[in-house]
Amino acid sequence: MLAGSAIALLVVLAALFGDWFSVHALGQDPHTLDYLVINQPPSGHHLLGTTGSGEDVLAQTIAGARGSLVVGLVSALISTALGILFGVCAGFFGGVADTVLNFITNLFIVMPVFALTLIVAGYLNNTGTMTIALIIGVFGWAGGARSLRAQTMSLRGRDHVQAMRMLGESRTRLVFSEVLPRLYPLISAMFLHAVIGGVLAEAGLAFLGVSSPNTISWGTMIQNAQNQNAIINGLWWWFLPPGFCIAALGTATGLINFGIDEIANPRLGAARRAAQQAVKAA
Amino acid sequence: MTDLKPDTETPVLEAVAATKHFAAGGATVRAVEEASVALHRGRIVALVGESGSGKTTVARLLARMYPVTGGEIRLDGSPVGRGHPDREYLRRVQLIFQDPFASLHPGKTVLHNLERPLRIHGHVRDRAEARARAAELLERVSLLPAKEFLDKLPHQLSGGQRQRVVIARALAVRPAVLLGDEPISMLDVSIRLDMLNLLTKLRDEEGLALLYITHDIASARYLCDDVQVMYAGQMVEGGPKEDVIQRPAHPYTQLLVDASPDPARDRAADGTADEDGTTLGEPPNLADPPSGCRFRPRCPHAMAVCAEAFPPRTELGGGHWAHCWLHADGSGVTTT
Amino acid sequence: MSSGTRRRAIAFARRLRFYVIAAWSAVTLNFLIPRLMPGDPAQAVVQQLEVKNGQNLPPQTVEAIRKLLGGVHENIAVQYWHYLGNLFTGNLGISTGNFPTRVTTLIGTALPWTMLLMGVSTVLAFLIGTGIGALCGWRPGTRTDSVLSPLSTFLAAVPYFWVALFALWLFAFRLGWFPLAGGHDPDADPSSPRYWLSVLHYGLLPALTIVFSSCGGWLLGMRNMTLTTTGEDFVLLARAKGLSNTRVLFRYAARNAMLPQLTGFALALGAIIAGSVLTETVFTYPGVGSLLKQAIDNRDYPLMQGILLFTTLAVLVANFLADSVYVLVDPRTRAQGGDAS
Amino acid sequence: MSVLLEAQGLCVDYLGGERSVRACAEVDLTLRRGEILGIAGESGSGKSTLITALTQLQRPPAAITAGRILLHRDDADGGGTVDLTAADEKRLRALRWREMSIVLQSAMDALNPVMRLSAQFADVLREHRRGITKEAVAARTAELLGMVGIPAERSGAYPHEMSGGMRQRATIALALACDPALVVMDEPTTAVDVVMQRQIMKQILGLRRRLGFAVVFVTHDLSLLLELADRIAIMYAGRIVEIGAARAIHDAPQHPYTRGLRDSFPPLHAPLSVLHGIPGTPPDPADPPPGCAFHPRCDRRLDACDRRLPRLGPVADGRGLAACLLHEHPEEAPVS
Amino acid sequence: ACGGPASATVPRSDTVSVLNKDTAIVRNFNPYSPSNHTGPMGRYIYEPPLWIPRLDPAKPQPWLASAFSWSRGGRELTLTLRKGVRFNDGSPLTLDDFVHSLDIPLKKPEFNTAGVTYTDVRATGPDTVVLTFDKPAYQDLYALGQLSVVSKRQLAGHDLATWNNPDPVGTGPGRIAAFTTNQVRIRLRRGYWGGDAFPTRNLKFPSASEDTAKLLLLDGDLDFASIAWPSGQTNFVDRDPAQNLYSPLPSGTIAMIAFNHTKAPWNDIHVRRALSMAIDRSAVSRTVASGQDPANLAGLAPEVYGSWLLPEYRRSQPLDVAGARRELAAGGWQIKGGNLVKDGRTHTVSMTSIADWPAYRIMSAATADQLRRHLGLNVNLQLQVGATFDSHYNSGTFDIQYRLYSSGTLYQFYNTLLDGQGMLPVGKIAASNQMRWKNADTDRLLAAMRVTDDPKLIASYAASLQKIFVEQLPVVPVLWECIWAVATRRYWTGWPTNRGIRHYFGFDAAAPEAILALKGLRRSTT
Ligand SMILES: Nc1ncnc2c1ncn2[C@@H]1O[C@H](COP(=O)(O)OP(=O)(O)OP(=O)(O)O)[C@@H](O)[C@H]1O
Ligand SMILES: Nc1ncnc2c1ncn2[C@@H]1O[C@H](COP(=O)(O)OP(=O)(O)OP(=O)(O)O)[C@@H](O)[C@H]1O
Ligand SMILES: [Mg+2]
Ligand SMILES: [Mg+2]
Repeated sequence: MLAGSAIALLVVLAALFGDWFSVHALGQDPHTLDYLVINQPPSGHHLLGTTGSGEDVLAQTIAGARGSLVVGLVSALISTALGILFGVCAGFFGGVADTVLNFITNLFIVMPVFALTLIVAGYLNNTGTMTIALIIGVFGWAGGARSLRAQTMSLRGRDHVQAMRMLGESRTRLVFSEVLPRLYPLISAMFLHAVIGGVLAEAGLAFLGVSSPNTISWGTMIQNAQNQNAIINGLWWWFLPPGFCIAALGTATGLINFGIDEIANPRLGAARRAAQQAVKAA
Repeated sequence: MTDLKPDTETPVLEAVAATKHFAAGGATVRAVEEASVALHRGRIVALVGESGSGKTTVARLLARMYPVTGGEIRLDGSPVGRGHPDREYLRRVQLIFQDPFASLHPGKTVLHNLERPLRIHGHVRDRAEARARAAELLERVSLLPAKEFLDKLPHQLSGGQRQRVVIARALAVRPAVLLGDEPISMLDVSIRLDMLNLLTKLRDEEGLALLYITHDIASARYLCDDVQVMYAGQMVEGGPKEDVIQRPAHPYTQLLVDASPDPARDRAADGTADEDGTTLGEPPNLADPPSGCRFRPRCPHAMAVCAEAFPPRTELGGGHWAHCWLHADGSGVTTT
Repeated sequence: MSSGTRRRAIAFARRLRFYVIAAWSAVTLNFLIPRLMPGDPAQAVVQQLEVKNGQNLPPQTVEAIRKLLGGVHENIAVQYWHYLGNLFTGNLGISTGNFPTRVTTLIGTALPWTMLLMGVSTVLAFLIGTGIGALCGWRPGTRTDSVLSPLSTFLAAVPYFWVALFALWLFAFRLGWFPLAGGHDPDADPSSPRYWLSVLHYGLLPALTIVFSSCGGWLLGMRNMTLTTTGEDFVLLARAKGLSNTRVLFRYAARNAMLPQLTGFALALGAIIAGSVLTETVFTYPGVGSLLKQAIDNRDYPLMQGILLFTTLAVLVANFLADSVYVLVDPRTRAQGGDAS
Repeated sequence: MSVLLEAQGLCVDYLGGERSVRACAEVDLTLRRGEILGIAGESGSGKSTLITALTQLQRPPAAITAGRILLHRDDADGGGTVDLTAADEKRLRALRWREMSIVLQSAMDALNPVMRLSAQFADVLREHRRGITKEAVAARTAELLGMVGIPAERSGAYPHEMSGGMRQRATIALALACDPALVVMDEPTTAVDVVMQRQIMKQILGLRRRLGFAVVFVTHDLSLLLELADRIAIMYAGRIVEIGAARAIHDAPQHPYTRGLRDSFPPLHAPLSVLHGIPGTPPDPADPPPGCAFHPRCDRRLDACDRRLPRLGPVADGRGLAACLLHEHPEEAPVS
Repeated sequence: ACGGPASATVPRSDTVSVLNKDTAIVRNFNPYSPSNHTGPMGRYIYEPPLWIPRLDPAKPQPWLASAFSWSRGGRELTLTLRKGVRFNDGSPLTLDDFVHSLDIPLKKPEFNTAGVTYTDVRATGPDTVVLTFDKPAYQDLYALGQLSVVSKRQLAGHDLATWNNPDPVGTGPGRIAAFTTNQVRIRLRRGYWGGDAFPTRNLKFPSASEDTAKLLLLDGDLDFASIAWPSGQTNFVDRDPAQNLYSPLPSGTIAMIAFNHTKAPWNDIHVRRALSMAIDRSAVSRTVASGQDPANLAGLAPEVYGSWLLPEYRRSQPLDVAGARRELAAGGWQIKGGNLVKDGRTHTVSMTSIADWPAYRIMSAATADQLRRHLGLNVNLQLQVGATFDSHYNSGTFDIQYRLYSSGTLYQFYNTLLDGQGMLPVGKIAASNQMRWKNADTDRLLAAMRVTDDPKLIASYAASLQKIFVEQLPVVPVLWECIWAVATRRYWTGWPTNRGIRHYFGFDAAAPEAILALKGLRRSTT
């Protein structure tokens, strides 16, 4: 979990201060084309080499953190918000609201999300980062909503919620102060999952040619590298870093999720610790 | 202990022939059938019965967590509406849940738990006052030193302490009636008595009307003034506790009392029935209950009439009553 | 007993009702989405022709082509009505990108390939992932587990096409173990054994990449479920009974841990078509994914719609089957009658 | 009667790096054939831990860190003594269910929810009687279910299709499938009603009489044990603080904790008086008080109690064993 | 009909393997399909009446029509049907077939995918057909190079709107030998009217994405592909210079900056000139690294329009920063904060480019970078997906676009780009003059060019149009856009290169061209 948080933090830092860092510490602007150094392998000047149009790969990778993370975060925010809206409302209010919301949720679960995302994103004018994030988010909330609904339904019946209700607490306050806080582990796990899901979806869309062409993200980097045959031409320094970054971010969120899982489901944690003990003892 | 006659004043809270049916997957669960119970100021009524007999449902009907299917709930003698209870109602009637571990939000401090009801019902104006009031409440439930407990989280408290917080929280709204749904069954054996003593204290000092729901007849006898016995959604017997427990009139009450462990029971005397491999059968399925008296299929005294109708209430004297055809002729015989 | 049967019938009817409404909603959504999108398929076709000819087409030709490719001038309600009518007769229209080929023909040729490749590899990934996951969850902390579990987290996070591209380069190009593109040896006669062997050979690398990147997810899910289940009392009791480890694992722990996995599996099976775009693009595989990509590139509405519809219905059917199978596997759902979801 | 099982200096820890918890400390127990040994104690006192350790079913992070468990086998089974703590998995598997079986607290959780009852019986019968025919399995299953009063035709049911009491009885029947010499039961009646509890207790007593197995019966309900067990061990904070015949525990408890526990159960028929249970709360097993773990709650505490750990030893009048300084230095005992 | 088993026995060394860029191919050879995805191999099967050579589109050549002549002032065209032509099903090509083929676009305008403009078809003799036009149509011959001549007998009874024509019958040398979704095999028949001099009779078209095609080329599975390969020289040719060949072929297409002439500052010639002068085209060319050279001043590729091109326009615009600044000053423009300012009004520069093709991404980025470097202009570069990009172009809702432009004949080159007659207002979808260029001289010259077939007059109009183009700069040509030839000489040599191109080959080549190119191949001796 610690390692995961560290990696995630690094990515967030890169997203926040990456531009400044690239320009001032590395002396490289991710957007600058350098006609004289095209397809250069890593060197002292370009630590991770250059791309087919002479951009600094390291600076691009750092800048890509922002592009990818923005898509990941925004889409995750949207899908989590929708998930909460649909899942928690359906679970908490029950009745007709539940029937309707749950039906919509199930409908979205059976819709081919990636294909739809691809189609819609491919069609919208000017697929900016935000548009892509929006589409990914709008089509990706249903799974989360389903589990939130189940959890909320179980929480709604819990004694502490009923007890606060019996004290005269209003329904809104019950949702926000009794139910939601207990869903945080689930929600944060969902959110992290959605972040990496968004990053991966963005990369997949970019690979299929649907991307926000004006921003640098790890997805567009891979796409550019692929378009310009980085692998065939042996430009590993161009192809590998963005993929690794995505994988690292994914692993990081996975590890953080492990941690959250262990908090939410102590048995997993106990088993892990026991296993460590056993390994140590052996 | 006070010895007010139940009939001399209007009950604070009363269920009159309350009936509750649940719809569950196409079937109707007849959870409670024409159950009546009256709670009086300064008296404790115990409701005992097997699991699934409808005790919790009665308590929740009284708390208006869901509406009655039939009959009515009366507060201070006047019938209440069917919708969600308003704050006024909740200020008078409070419910305490069985599991103190589950009825406190794990992330909220004791203070928060006490402050909310104080605020909701407008008993305090500001934080400082809330804190002072909360401390007072903790003192009333003997959580001492009160100040130290205010900022603790539930997991820092033992089960008994948590249940005290739960009771204090209910008291914060200044109710007239406390409905305790098995309030001690999740607690450690050694601290249960303290809890019962606390409830007694509240009854005596604050004149609360209390409903005490339990499986455990012995604790009911220890705590309450009156006992009512439920079976499969029906009230089968009730009255002053010693009358009911020492001289049970209904065969089910007899079974219950016999089955309850008693440290003083002579083991050798019991041994004769050991070999008995047969069973009494199961409590009925409430989705499809037997006609008439629902105890009939398990009753050693079952008669033809038992299948025909639910027996009427027979007064056995001294406030002791039963619903059983054995007594319906008014003879008041106790069959043992 | 009769009340039980009735309950089950009611539950079944409820479930069926959900699927019917869901199918209708999906059909409608499929109708609407392309129409809500900006752009016009005829315009794209005309443009291509004009570039090819190096001159403008006469206006009456443009108009006629527009009409031919599903006139957009009709009122949307009329279009919807036609669309529904056509659906019932199994007519999904004519692909504009491959005019005048029927959409059903296109899907029909592509579908077996996708089913074969994606179906086999999804099932394989599920079996392998779930199997190893059960072992890892059964003996957490062993070397296998401490290597495989973090590795699966990593695998689940690696962009699939990135791995696939790399695998294509390494195994097919550098090492020459696998062909570079296609679904079968194009020079083999479809009735010959050589052809069928080549289908295997061509499918192997794409299948392996899918298994490689998707079994991690199954593994983690199963591992955690097994871990949780292993803590259950009935597993303890099974151990106390002196049953052999494998028996406890398979009959008690894994069998129960499997249940949530099954739902996921159904969804995955249904999502096969939608998920095939990336794979088939990387490996130039002649399946529905490639077709969808082509449809999008050509703004081929009827084809797109057809594929979406197919995909959605596939998920629905898979879910329905999963629901029904779930009822067989988990006796508890039988009593409750099951929820629609 | 001959000795069946001995635990000597048994320690069970929940490993957790720096914060290991000793849930059972230096437990010495002797169980004779055919005897019912009750173990009573509050929640968290280590009862379940002990019982799983005795049957070698402890799950990580629990580990036996000291002591031995000796199982003396009947001559009919080949005789000899096995140290269970040293036996490997294969050896243990051969002993499981044939020598010792277990009944867990919640039958709902203890039965595999996706297997029919008959399959769960068949599983164990096949495992321990290689080559048994299908018919024999069915017959034996019917016989076993019959013993606990479940009709044979219910054997095709899934666990969720049966009531709680039925499930609990089925697990008892299951425990008897291979005629074990020892059945350990972890609160087998806590989840069922008093009526059902009484019935199950009767069946256990009856079956024990017929089949002669020994029982270790764990519960927090001392009043129940007093009626059921031959001897009773009282656990507090992972240690056995007193062992004696059931009568002796009831009539003359030697350890202050035992006395407190006994007085925590209000009587059902005897005259009522105000009872107080035991003040305070059980200790945190991760951070037990020094000396005798009970001293913070003890009303007969001696000066040395917070320093010296009392050993389990015979009490003055020879009526069992107790671990209390009062008995190590009877002369210092304050008059109670 | 697909003659399966035989094909399997053809050795690789006797097959010409050419990339098919369609990754999901459909057995659809309907020659009237408006779709671009009707089996590209149709060009070995269907042939047009005339051949419009890509390298000199102004000089149509006889093909299935062995001769053609104008009458009635360009309102009537007489075609003479070639004798002795047989369809690949053995039946002879009759005048009836010929007329039928020419008549279909008239009867069914939706199948006029070639864009013919005649209004009547009439057989006037045993082997002559007369096409009638409304107005002088000297410049409309191009469409006759796009038309397929079909067998009336084969088409009979089929609805062209639903029929896939899986086994096409045409006059070309090819016949479908095997068809799978991965590959099409063509077998060249004997008895083709154009002669039997093919180096092999076996062609195959495996389908693959461009990325995979590169691997296939490196592996030698493909002989030829028409794909751009940035740094193809180092990464392909240099691996095996003896065998590998990468050549950008001239195509007459330019990559250019298009301006919206309805908007300031783009309607100011000084601004356009300044931009043109501030671009170091060779630097941009180096960045693309796929072999595209700087375009000349006229934007007319000498290989294609060489006979018209004025010698003084053969050079390309050099980088001239000082000149650019002078132009801006002359127009009263200043650059402040990266924007163009005149009379206190600030104009930001936003350029859009197409996102679909990676090379355009790079080119436009490099071009924008040039303007930034040399003029300090902050170019806000936006990439748009093709459909969006084009729809903005067509409706005139753009500022400047970096795009490619190609056209057939010289007349079409100017007519499509600049014809101001019937110019549509901004917001309406235009099929030509999308930049909304309004210039009376241009319109007059184009009108005059349309109605004459006098080569001298045409040459003078062409010179005047070039002059306008170079001096007024309605667009700024940047680089040549090419047709790419990637080939290996493992089995075959004689591929078209930019040094010795005679005929185009491959995916994008038109029908007669591909057949002629095939004839130019020789078996490799290595
Ligand atoms: N919301 C509900 N929907 C359907 N059936 C219900 C519901 N609540 C309770 N029941 C049924 O009503 C009957 C009475 O339940 P209730 O909880 O009142 O019993 P109880 O006496 O409190 O039992 P316990 O001692 O186990 O708490 C049971 O059969 C139960 O299954
Ligand atoms: N997995 C665990 N990890 C750490 N400590 C544990 C674990 N399980 C139990 N313990 C601790 O060990 C002690 C003994 O637990 P055990 O379950 O044996 O008690 P018990 O007497 O059976 O209680 P109950 O009556 O509640 O079942 C408890 O204090 C508990 O906190
Ligand atoms: Mg209850
Ligand atoms: Mg326990």
